[in-house]
Amino acid sequence: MKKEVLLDLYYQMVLIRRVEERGAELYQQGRIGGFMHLYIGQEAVSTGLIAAREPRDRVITAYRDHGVATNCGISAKEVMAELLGKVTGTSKGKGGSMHMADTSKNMWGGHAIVGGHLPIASGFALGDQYAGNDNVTLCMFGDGATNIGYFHEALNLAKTWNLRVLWICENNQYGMGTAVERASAVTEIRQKAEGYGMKNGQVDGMDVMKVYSAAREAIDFVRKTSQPYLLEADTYRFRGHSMGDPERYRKAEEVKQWQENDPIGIFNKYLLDKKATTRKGLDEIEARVEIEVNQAVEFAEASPEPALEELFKDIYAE
Amino acid sequence: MKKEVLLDLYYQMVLIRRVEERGAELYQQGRIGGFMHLYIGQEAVSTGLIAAREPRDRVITAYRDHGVATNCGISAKEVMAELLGKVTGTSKGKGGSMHMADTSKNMWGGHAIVGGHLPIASGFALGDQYAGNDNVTLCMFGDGATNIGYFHEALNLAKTWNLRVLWICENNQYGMGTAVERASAVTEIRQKAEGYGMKNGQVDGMDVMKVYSAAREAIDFVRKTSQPYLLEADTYRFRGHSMGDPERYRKAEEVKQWQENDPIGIFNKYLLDKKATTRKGLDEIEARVEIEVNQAVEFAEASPEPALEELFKDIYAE
Amino acid sequence: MSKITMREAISQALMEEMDRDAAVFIMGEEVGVWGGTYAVTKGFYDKYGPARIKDTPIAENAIIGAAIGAAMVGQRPVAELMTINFAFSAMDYIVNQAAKLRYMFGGQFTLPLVIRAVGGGGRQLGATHSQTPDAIFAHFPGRRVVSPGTPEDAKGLLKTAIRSDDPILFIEHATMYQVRGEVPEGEYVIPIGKSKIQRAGRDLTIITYCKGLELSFKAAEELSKEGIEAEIVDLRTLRPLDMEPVLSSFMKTNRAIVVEEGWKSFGIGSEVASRIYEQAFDFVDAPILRVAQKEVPLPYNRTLEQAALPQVADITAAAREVLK
Amino acid sequence: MSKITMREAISQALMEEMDRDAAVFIMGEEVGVWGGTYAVTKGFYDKYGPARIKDTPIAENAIIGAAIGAAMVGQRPVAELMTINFAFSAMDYIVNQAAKLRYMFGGQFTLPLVIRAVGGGGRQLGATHSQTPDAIFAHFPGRRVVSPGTPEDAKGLLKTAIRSDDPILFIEHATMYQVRGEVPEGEYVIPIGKSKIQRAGRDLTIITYCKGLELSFKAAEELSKEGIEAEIVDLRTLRPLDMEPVLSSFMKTNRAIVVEEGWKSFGIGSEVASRIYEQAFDFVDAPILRVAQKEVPLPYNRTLEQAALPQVADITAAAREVLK
Ligand SMILES: Cc1ncc(C[n+]2csc(CCOP(=O)(O)OP(=O)(O)O)c2C)c(N)n1
Ligand SMILES: Cc1ncc(C[n+]2csc(CCOP(=O)(O)OP(=O)(O)O)c2C)c(N)n1
Ligand SMILES: [Mg+2]
Ligand SMILES: [Mg+2]
Repeated sequence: MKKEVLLDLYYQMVLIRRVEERGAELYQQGRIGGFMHLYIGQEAVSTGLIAAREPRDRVITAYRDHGVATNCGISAKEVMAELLGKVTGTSKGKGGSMHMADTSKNMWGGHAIVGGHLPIASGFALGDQYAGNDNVTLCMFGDGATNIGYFHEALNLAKTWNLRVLWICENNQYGMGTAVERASAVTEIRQKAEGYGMKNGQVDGMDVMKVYSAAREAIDFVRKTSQPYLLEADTYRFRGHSMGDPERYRKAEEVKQWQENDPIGIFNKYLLDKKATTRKGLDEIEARVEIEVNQAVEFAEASPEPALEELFKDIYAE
Repeated sequence: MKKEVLLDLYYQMVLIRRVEERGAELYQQGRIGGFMHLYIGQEAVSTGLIAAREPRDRVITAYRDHGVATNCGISAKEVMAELLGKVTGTSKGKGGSMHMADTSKNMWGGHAIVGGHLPIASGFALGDQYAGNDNVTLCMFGDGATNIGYFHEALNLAKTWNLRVLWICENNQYGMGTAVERASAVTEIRQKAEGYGMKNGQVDGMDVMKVYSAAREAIDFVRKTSQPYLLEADTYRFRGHSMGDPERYRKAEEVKQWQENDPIGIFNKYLLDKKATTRKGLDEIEARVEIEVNQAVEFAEASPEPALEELFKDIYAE
Repeated sequence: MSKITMREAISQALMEEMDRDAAVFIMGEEVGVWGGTYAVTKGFYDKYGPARIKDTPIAENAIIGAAIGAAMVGQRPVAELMTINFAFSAMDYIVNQAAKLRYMFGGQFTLPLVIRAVGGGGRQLGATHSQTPDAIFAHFPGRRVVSPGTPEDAKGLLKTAIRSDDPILFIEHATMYQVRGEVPEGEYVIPIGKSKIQRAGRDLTIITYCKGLELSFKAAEELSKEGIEAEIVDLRTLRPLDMEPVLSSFMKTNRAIVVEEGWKSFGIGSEVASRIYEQAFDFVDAPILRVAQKEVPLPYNRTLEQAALPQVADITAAAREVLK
Repeated sequence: MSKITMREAISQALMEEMDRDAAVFIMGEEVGVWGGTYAVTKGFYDKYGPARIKDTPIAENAIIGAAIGAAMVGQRPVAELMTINFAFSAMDYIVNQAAKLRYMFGGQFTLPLVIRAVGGGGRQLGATHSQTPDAIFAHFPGRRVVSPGTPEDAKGLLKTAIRSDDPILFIEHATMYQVRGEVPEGEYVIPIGKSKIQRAGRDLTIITYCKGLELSFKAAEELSKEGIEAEIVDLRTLRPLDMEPVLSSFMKTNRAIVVEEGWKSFGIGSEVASRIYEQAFDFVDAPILRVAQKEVPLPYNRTLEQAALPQVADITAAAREVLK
């Protein structure tokens, strides 16, 4: 991988982190409403994954979607504006934190019904198959989402109909407060693919380079064979499930241990070890991100609220 | 197995066949309404399975339920009366062909929403676990039913919570007109259990003795380990999916081939080979069944229709 | 005009639109090899092949969910629910995903999806398989609900639905596929969201749709023998409700009954009646009556089932009552 | 009497019934270790342990389906849907299985099941997570629907629901857990299926329930300043609807508005209004008005969301209108 590409990955991961840290502050100040789920700790998954796609490949994910949005090329400005409910946001302020999309960038949204977007992902691939192209749909979801029927129906359809979907399970060890083994018959989520005779793999979700390679391979497989693939990325969220999680379900120690595995830290070390850049180079990225985030907040704050007529718009196309 | 027991199994299988043949006639005459799904061809599955249960073990199945009903000890009279919509029927004439139950015999009904009864079966086992007993729930369903989300949620719950359910998939090769491989990612249904780390097995569903042994073993396993088990029984329905199936989806030849494997014929031969009885002994059983079926029809015909007030009864207990 | 059955009308609409637009395809349980459980798509599999006539697994969420996805990326799926009772097994897709996705993302894409579903009681299928729950789908904004009562309307409305860029639930009735009616020769479409006066009258207004129309026609004939001329307004679309023909008829007759097959409480009749009172209060000469299903799960037994379903005699009785 | 919050009232009801009857247990997402997403079952896991407080997978069909099964074989589960929006992911269990199984099998067993679900908008959760779709559940016979508006009613009705041998959907409101109200000391229960006059008045009748009650109280206070005294009838149960207090109030005031948080079309107001017209036609002095949610999916933006939700000002305006 070229240096610039590596540094861009780093930049993307730092951007996610800082956008969300600022988002958390604004939330605490009551300036963001609804539910907000931070991606902090999981940045390597989406960053590595989306770097491996072609622009024509579609991405769809759950409500933990800010990082996915910026990875797909949505600006921090638009993300921040959506968080503040402004008309300049990704979804005109109608979607909020959980519903960011820009279909022109093939980011087909965050989705808040757990597992609900999986059949829709099969549908994207069905649409592409019908159109006769070989686009791949990248569908991301949590470990908890693999217990709902939607998962089953979507995977079965994809395998039976040879749909080009890469299923990416972000196993962050918990669905809200429920540890994987308390909710799922198998703790290695990839094993669920066996029930569909579906090819599958597992990857360290804290290491962006590993995610990138695994995703690259998986996407190639899907595109070439026209078969779905289930990739499990082991990861961890450093923050609560959403803002205001009492976090009674896990020990501070466990969190600390994972935090020592910070995906940004790991990649930072990798870049320095590989001499892809210097500490100064990384600091510059940090500084660039800080400016970008500040500008995003300014932009969002300066943006207008949607007009009242917007309430009745976008329900129907006709 | 004792001779009487063997002959009773034979009697049960013949009873199913003749009750349904008569039912089919009555249906053709317009005296039975609604949907009616015949079990003809699959008699060995339910007969062998239910013979292997203890009376305290609960049974629940789909709409193809006449045989399951009589195997559980519901009389042909009550089955016939239900088919004719009479108040003396299993369900007071309110359920019809698809909804026969007698909870006093631990037959918890035929159920017509495909896969819908699977989570309910997990619930029976949950109730038993909560009560502290080791009853096993026997839950029967078709191959087609394994593609719906209900299947997934029910199996995952059963495995995660250590519920005593024996899942029996009657793989009769088709869900209505759709061959297994056209609807399911895997054609061996038992493989789906792997996705739940669930013990599983497969059995020739045309051979009642094999079904009996496999079921016996599986029930023991479930009772002792408090773990669910998925048993796949390969079988075939000799008739259409329900009355009035155009049967465009399978070749007459295929049907003929399976019919040569008639479970009653196989067992007939087995009994003679083993000298468990004579041809005359078998004929006597046929004769006994004929009388029973005649009496059942007479009973059903002579029974009254439910009174009009019944329309408003049984909705609530209070 | 030629006289065809409801089945033929729907079948023709599907075929004409498939021929017109390559983006249209059909998916659902038994739509292909079997030929459709109600034989509506008989012959389609041979004509269009498996790519355009897709037999699905029994997985209602996958059927509607995947159809939504395909629609979002530019195709025009017609997804079939074998019966509307199985809509409950895909409810989130019908009331959340199909109805809200476009709005939630600020209108970034269209969602040209038709969900066909057949409902209705009267065939002794038991409580879970005999429902007419149309009202609950009409409750949710974001997805239109159409339910025709004649072959002409079925064909014209379904064609419009398939051409629409928005999600539409299209509800048919299991006992009406053999109903015959005149259909215009050649291409035609009928706008969605327009009620229609199907029978002119002067004494009272019967507001109804789908199966209720068939019953109401019969009731009107009987009433006519008594010198009572009922005007019948067919809603045709349940969301959005077009009250204009209802109100103009009512302002003339001043008396109305609403006829529907589903349960009365929180049904179609309550909404229509409430709107008439709100919008034509000064014209109301008698309470508006609702003829609907008794509030019980439908039983298998034929006599009981028929006792629960609205009958022609219930309509004529209600008509006489409002005219008292 | 002591003053407690809605959260405490519901929590107390659950605890008292769990203590009273060993057959009662709770299952749902995050009811245990987390302590309930709305902290209603906080402390329960420590007190009762995992056998009686069951954290479930995210699998709404399994949650309600398994609870139905456990109820059929003699237990008394209280199954929690994290929010009522996820009821659509378990719809068949709510409208078919729970509501019809007993009937379909001729009354062979009871089905003592309580499904608790929290609904309501106003917290910027977006279109799929903010719904008040109560009317659609009330449409189906076979399962009662209860939705209290005060801590006293919540506690008394929930206790009755848990003791009932029939399935009951118990709907709470996400923004009302902090609402405080007087609750009787000691054991008490409140019958299901009884509406209640929560405020006496003479000029008009406001019929409402749940969140609508809170809004209506505020509206009534404002109206009182203008000399208008509204009588407030709280439905409390949506199926079956108890019209008696509604009608007796209406026969006194002759004017009514119905207030609900859900969408207007095919909602609670249409049913209540239709019944008033049917049953008290001669007492109607003005069209009955419905105050409800605008017919849009709820947006995230706070200003827009509030514009879509019914407000106190909408109620006072409607009240003045019916009194014109
Ligand atoms: C159908 C449905 N049920 C429940 C919820 C509530 N809920 C939101 S997120 C969540 C946990 C999901 O866990 P997981 O899939 O592991 O994703 P993570 O939050 O860990 O990224 C739950 C239960 C929901 N949104 N949708
Ligand atoms: C949820 C749902 N979807 C569709 C149907 C219609 N349907 C009834 S039986 C059936 C086929 C089921 O096949 P399988 O499970 O293999 O059982 P079999 O009939 O072969 O015994 C279908 C699609 C239904 N009853 N419920
Ligand atoms: Mg997780
Ligand atoms: Mg089958």
